[in-house]
Amino acid sequence: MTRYAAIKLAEALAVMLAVSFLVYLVLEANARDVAVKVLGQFSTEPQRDLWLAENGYNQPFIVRYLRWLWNFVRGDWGVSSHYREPVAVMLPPRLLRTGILAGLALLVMVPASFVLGILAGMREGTRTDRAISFASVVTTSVPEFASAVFLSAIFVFWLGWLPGASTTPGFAWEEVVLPVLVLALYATGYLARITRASMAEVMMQPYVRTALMKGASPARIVFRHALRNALVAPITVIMLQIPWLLSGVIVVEVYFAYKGFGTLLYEASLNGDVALIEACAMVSVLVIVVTQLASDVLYTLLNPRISFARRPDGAA
Amino acid sequence: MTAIVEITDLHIALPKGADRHWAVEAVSLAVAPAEILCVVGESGSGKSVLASAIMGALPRGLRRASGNIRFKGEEITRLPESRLRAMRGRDVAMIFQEPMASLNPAIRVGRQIEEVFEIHAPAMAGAERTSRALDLMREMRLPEPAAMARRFPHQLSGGQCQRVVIAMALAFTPALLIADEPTTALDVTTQARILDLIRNLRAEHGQGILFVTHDFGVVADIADRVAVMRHGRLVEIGAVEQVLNDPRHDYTRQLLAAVPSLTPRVRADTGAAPALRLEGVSKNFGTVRAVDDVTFEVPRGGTVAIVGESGSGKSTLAKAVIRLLEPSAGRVLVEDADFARLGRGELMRRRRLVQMIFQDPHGSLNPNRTVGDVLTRAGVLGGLAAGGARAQAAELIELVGLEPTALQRRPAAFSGGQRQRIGIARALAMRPAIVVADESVSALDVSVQKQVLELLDRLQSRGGLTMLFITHDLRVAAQIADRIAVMQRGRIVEFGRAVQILLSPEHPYTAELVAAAPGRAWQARRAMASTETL
Amino acid sequence: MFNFTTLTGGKPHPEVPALAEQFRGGQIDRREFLRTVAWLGVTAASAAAFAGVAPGAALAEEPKMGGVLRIAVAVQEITDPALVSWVEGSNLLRNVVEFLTKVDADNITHPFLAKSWEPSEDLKVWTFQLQPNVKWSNGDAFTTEDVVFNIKRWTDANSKSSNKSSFAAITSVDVKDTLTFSITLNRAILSIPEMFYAYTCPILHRDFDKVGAPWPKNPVGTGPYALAEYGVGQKAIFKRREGYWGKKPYLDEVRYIDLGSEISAHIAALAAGQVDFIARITANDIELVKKLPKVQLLTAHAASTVCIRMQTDQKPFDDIRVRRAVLLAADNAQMVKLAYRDLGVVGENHHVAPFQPEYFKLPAVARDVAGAKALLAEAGYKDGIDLTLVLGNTQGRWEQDTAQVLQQNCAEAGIRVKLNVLPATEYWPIWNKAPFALTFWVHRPLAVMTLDLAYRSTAAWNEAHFKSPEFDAALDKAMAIVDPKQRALAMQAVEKIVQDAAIMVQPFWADKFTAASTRVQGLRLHPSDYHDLTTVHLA
Amino acid sequence: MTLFRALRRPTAAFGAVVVVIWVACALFAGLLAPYDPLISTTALVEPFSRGPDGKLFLLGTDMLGRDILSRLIFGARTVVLWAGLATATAYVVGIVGGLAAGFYRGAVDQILSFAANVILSFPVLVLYILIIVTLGSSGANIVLAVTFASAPAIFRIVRALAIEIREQDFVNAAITQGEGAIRIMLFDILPNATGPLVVDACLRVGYTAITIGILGFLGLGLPPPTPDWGTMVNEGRAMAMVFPYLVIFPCLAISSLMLGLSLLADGLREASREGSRA
Repeated sequence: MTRYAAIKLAEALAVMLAVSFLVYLVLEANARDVAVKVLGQFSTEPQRDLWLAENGYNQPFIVRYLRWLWNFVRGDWGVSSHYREPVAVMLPPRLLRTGILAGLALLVMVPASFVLGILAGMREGTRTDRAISFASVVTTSVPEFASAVFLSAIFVFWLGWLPGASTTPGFAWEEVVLPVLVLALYATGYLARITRASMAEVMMQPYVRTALMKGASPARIVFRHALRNALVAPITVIMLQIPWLLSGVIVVEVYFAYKGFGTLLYEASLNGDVALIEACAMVSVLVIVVTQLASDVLYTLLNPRISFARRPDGAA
Repeated sequence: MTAIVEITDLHIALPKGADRHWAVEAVSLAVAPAEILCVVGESGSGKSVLASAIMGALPRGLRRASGNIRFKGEEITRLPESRLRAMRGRDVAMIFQEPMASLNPAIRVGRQIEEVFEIHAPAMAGAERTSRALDLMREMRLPEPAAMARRFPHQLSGGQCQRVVIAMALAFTPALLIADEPTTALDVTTQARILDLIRNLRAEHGQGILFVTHDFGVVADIADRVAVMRHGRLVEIGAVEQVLNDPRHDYTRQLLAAVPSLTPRVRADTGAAPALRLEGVSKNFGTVRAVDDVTFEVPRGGTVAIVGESGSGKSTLAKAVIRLLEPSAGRVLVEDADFARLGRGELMRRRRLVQMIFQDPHGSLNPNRTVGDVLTRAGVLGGLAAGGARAQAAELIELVGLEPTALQRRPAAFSGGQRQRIGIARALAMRPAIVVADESVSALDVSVQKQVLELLDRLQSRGGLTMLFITHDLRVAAQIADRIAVMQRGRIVEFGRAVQILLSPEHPYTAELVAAAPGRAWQARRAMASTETL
Repeated sequence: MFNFTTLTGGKPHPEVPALAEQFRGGQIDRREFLRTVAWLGVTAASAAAFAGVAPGAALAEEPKMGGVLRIAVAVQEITDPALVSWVEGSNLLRNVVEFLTKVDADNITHPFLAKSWEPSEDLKVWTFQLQPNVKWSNGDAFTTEDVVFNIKRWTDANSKSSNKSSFAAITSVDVKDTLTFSITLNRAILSIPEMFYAYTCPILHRDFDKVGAPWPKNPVGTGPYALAEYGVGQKAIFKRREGYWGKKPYLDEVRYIDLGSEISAHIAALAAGQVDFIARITANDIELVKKLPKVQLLTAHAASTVCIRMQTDQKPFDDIRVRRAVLLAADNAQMVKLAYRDLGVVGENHHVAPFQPEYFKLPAVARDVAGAKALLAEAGYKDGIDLTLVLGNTQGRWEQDTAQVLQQNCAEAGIRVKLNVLPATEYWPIWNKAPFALTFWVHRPLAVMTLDLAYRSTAAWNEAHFKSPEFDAALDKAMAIVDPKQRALAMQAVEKIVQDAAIMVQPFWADKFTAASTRVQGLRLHPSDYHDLTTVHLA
Repeated sequence: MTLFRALRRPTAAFGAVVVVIWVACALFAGLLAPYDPLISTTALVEPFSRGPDGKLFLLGTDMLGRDILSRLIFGARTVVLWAGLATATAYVVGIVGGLAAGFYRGAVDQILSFAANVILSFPVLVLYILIIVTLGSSGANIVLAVTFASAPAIFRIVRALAIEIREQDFVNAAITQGEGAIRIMLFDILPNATGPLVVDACLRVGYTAITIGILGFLGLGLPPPTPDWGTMVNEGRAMAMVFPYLVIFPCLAISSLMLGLSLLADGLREASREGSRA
């Protein structure tokens, strides 16, 4: 178990290392570009040369990379060329806001999708199953930007119930309702489908038959026997869906002007804000790597059959 | 005698589009108290459907069309689900083929037994439930019940799981126990112990038992009465002695004739030079030694069977011999070359010398290629020109007893036995020096098994076929092998002529295996009878 | 004869009576008259009295004091106020720092930090008198020393400010006393008072460079508000300060909120009452804004435009036939109709708007696709030509829409235009580098101001690389003429040179729109997008 | 076979019809579209009404006066072509890598799997944005971005399938016959992996179409005036509240394509499950 954890951790670190190299390569291989981005359009060639020299950009790429990596590891993430603020100071509040958004979205979609998926998977092929399955295919077919348009048309402009953009620097319930709804609408269907498939599979397992033959009631079969086994897959999938949620978050945050991590990354990309893109990319990758680790661990905890030896199917 | 359960003229319909109309057709039978009724039949005979019909829980898509099932005089086909629920586990209990999968992997086994009390005796105090469960486990002769109760199913062996399942089934000493192939997935020695347990329980509690099996050996060991089913119909029913010894129906006779006998066939030892020699072959997986220093030889034209229970390393050995796995140590000598040490190029050239017939008739043929393609390609790889390979394919398909038109078809068009014949033809197409057969008949029904074994025998007597035959079934080994190697925990514990191994085993493990072979007593009697009639 | 009062109380400039005569004779309109005499130092009150304009009706009741105004705007980085390259930034600054003069929404110049000014007869020496009693927010008195510091800073050899070319004509600044100074020019410039209201000309404290940029760390000013908080990309908060020299503004606090680049998010925020005022909306948004309850739409004609310019020294645009072919193919009327919802005035490819005072109407040039094809063939492109147009949607998607219509127009003439749309922030670094690009130019009250910045051979912002001594001379001539009518005549040559040189398609003049909650009152839309919040109050 | 069985389900048949319609639009856009999608006429004609020149615009015109129906039909070409092409490229890369890793295992597998892990550690959209922002927006770069982002996921699927099929005895048979590795991968492993891969491909084309849409929506899509559904949504968004049809139709288009592909994929999955049960 410790050995397994150590191997996983080493793998995760190796992935992070490779990612950091890729990110640095893409963004900073051309030092002169970086100088232009940092110093701005009105800078002169001598200024740029000076800046390059001062910041060690005349050294070989690999040396620069290692120094950058060392700084990054120590928490020195550079200064945003657009916002003129240390990246390490800017990121935490943004991440917190996105965390709130994603957390609320999970809070909505997980129970909803579990209930729907279980209802559908409990008795495969019934009308309930077909209705839920079809509804989830439909909702997952509507991209976030489309549902954002539709929902804000209804709730902001037509009914006037909700604000269409986020303006408070802190947190306001009414401002997150729509973003959360859009995120949840798209993901709920997907997760419900996974829950349904998992539930349907579990319902065909011999031990469910055993329970039936014991004289267990349908409720007991579902809650005592099927549920726990059926939820192993969806719960691990939730963790693996975090990167995907992160993508959705970008669209939703941009649309609703929610000042979170997604808008920051989007604007950093548009502004060519090198230090900020690097940090955002690294943070998002870190989030993914950590959630994948967590998914592995969770899977083992939930599933007594596996003792850190095998990974879940499809989660290889 | 009042039957516990009485079935009259039961018809169960298959869904539309199935290959026949009825899963169970016009079946009438009854189980008396303290009686073990064995329902025997090959796959698809409807015996399992019959069993679940009694529990009032038909698989989805199946529907009772007509007929009655009376349990202790009460018609249960019309009972509401709630009444059926109250009966299940209390008055009627059922155990299944896959013991491990029958237990919920996420719940400790003790809790799973206790649950029966929770369901049917909700008033019972928790402490009593626990102690009752432990009692049951003790009764099932499960070691250290208190500790075992806290384990999860995956921490138990298959036999232990089956005992837990039986414990659950017997918690309320039901009047009827339905056992659907309860020992099929278990090793012979374990099977023998479980059969023992069931017999003892019957003696103690006197419940009626409906025992579904495909194995006449098991029938001989356990049944009071036998019902033979075929294509959903009951072809014969009667007392065990009568059915086994004096079958009335042709089909029963056919089935009985196909049951492999423990009596070894006797063949002259040719004394031919060895075609395959293993010297100290070992295979390690990490720190586990799956195959441990195996040495023996297979004479040209002879057959050596490797017998062992699951996990004994016999399949690993087979894979090491044909280099599907790299042996960790030792030599595999084929035509004087060490097959285990051949370099890549040389190995590719010599691959054809060692061929394999695989276990699973469904997995051993590429579903996307026609039989002709498969055989022709094998011929080409065996060194023939394309035309020659095609001609050889046509010859081989006839040799294994299939129509020439089979060449144009894909594997899905064939039954399991036919596929196994194609697999044999493919191995022969390479013109190998030695054929390794890995459990090649264990997935087949007995009648088919018999035909395939006969085919192999015929091919061998036609000359030149040297075989290493891997099986878990001593009876099959007796039918095909000149010599038998008994494997246990990676080691060959005994190696010798088949007759000697089967009749006077030296190693205690061999003796145990021989003793555990189902239906041994019956077979011995049968063998005597057949010698007498000769 | 009417007696004009001047800001200094002295004699009016000799051109004033002539202007009065022309106004009477109907040769120049009222607006033109008011503007011009204001530059020459005549007080607004006396000019208005002469022109027969009733003094602004007194407000029925005194507006309510207090409240917080929330504005949706991009809160970008501000380093040095003299280098601000975007109007929004200057609007933020405007709450704290002030200008020598103030140009109102009608383009009439008023005194601000400068109490009065007086030009010499030849318009080459301008004497300014500063407002007494102005105090910096750090307690220092505001003096000519501050002004001189700023003008020197702008015109310094190392200055990076666009002010450097605007004020290149200044040869010396002379301080008379703590409140009086004069500037001397090497050529006559009439619009000097107005030029001091350019958004890059806020007056900073004389010690600004001692602390230096960025401004939010050093926000000393003379204005009515003090900077309380500044977060790039997030928000900026200004709070009313005590001790302001002028009239106390109504608002307690002005809060700028950055809602990102999505204008629809801004509108949604306005609709939901999360902000009171959104700095910019485009023509495509106004139908929606009109439908919103409790929202007012403010519109104005403005001399802001897009220039789809071609660099005259880059292939294939070094061949005037190619440039001319593009101009002939372009359908400016269709561009304004489709890309700007017909909410503008068709442009004539010379960057002088019909509603600007010095406009001279040239004969119309008709669209001529066949002619364009012929020119192209003549230039050696018989099978058409492939061009790449770079643009950045710096003002919104309508820039791209304009380009798409041009793309269709050009396709008819065999000119295949590929659009390279960059994000706005990626566009500005290269706006003057791409051979073929679409750039937005803000409104300036006088066409000559823009022309001087953008087309003079030596101009820093000459993105078309247009070099024409005739143009420079013609422009000099026009800039020195006080009489608007004469000036317009002189502009004929200027406009003709630009149009004939075919350096750009300048399709239309885009009207300005902003939207605000109906509780915002006293707000006037300034064509230059300058927000004067001192008159704004909340209902 | 599986396809026919799948098409017997009404939902799958419906899905297939929708997909076929869009593919037909992509193939025969020139014949099907009533007008030139790039030519401006009258701006903002409401759906089902005629412009001043009497032309009928079934789905109306956009703010530049281009026929929305024609743009949708030509947009299908953009989406189906680029999404299809991008997915196909991703599949080639994923299949080659996946087969090699699944067949050879060992070091090859470890290196390829690690590379896949690294790429998959990026949120997809972050990866797209990085690539598009660094290289600029064009069809080729979208193909590149999709390949880069999707190939690792396909690689994993193919690898898992290859490992599973590799364990099947017919592959062992081929190995013991001395069959070459490439032939085994191409003739024994790949054909038997097509079922799950076809299902995955259906969904992946849909996701890619959505992603192209998202890129368009974020203003990083194909350069104008290429008709592209995501860009149409983005362009129409500002006016969506007043002229909702500007965004509703392209949203419906992209959603219907995705829905069609999902239903088809579902049908195929169910059908192949039935097929394997029978």
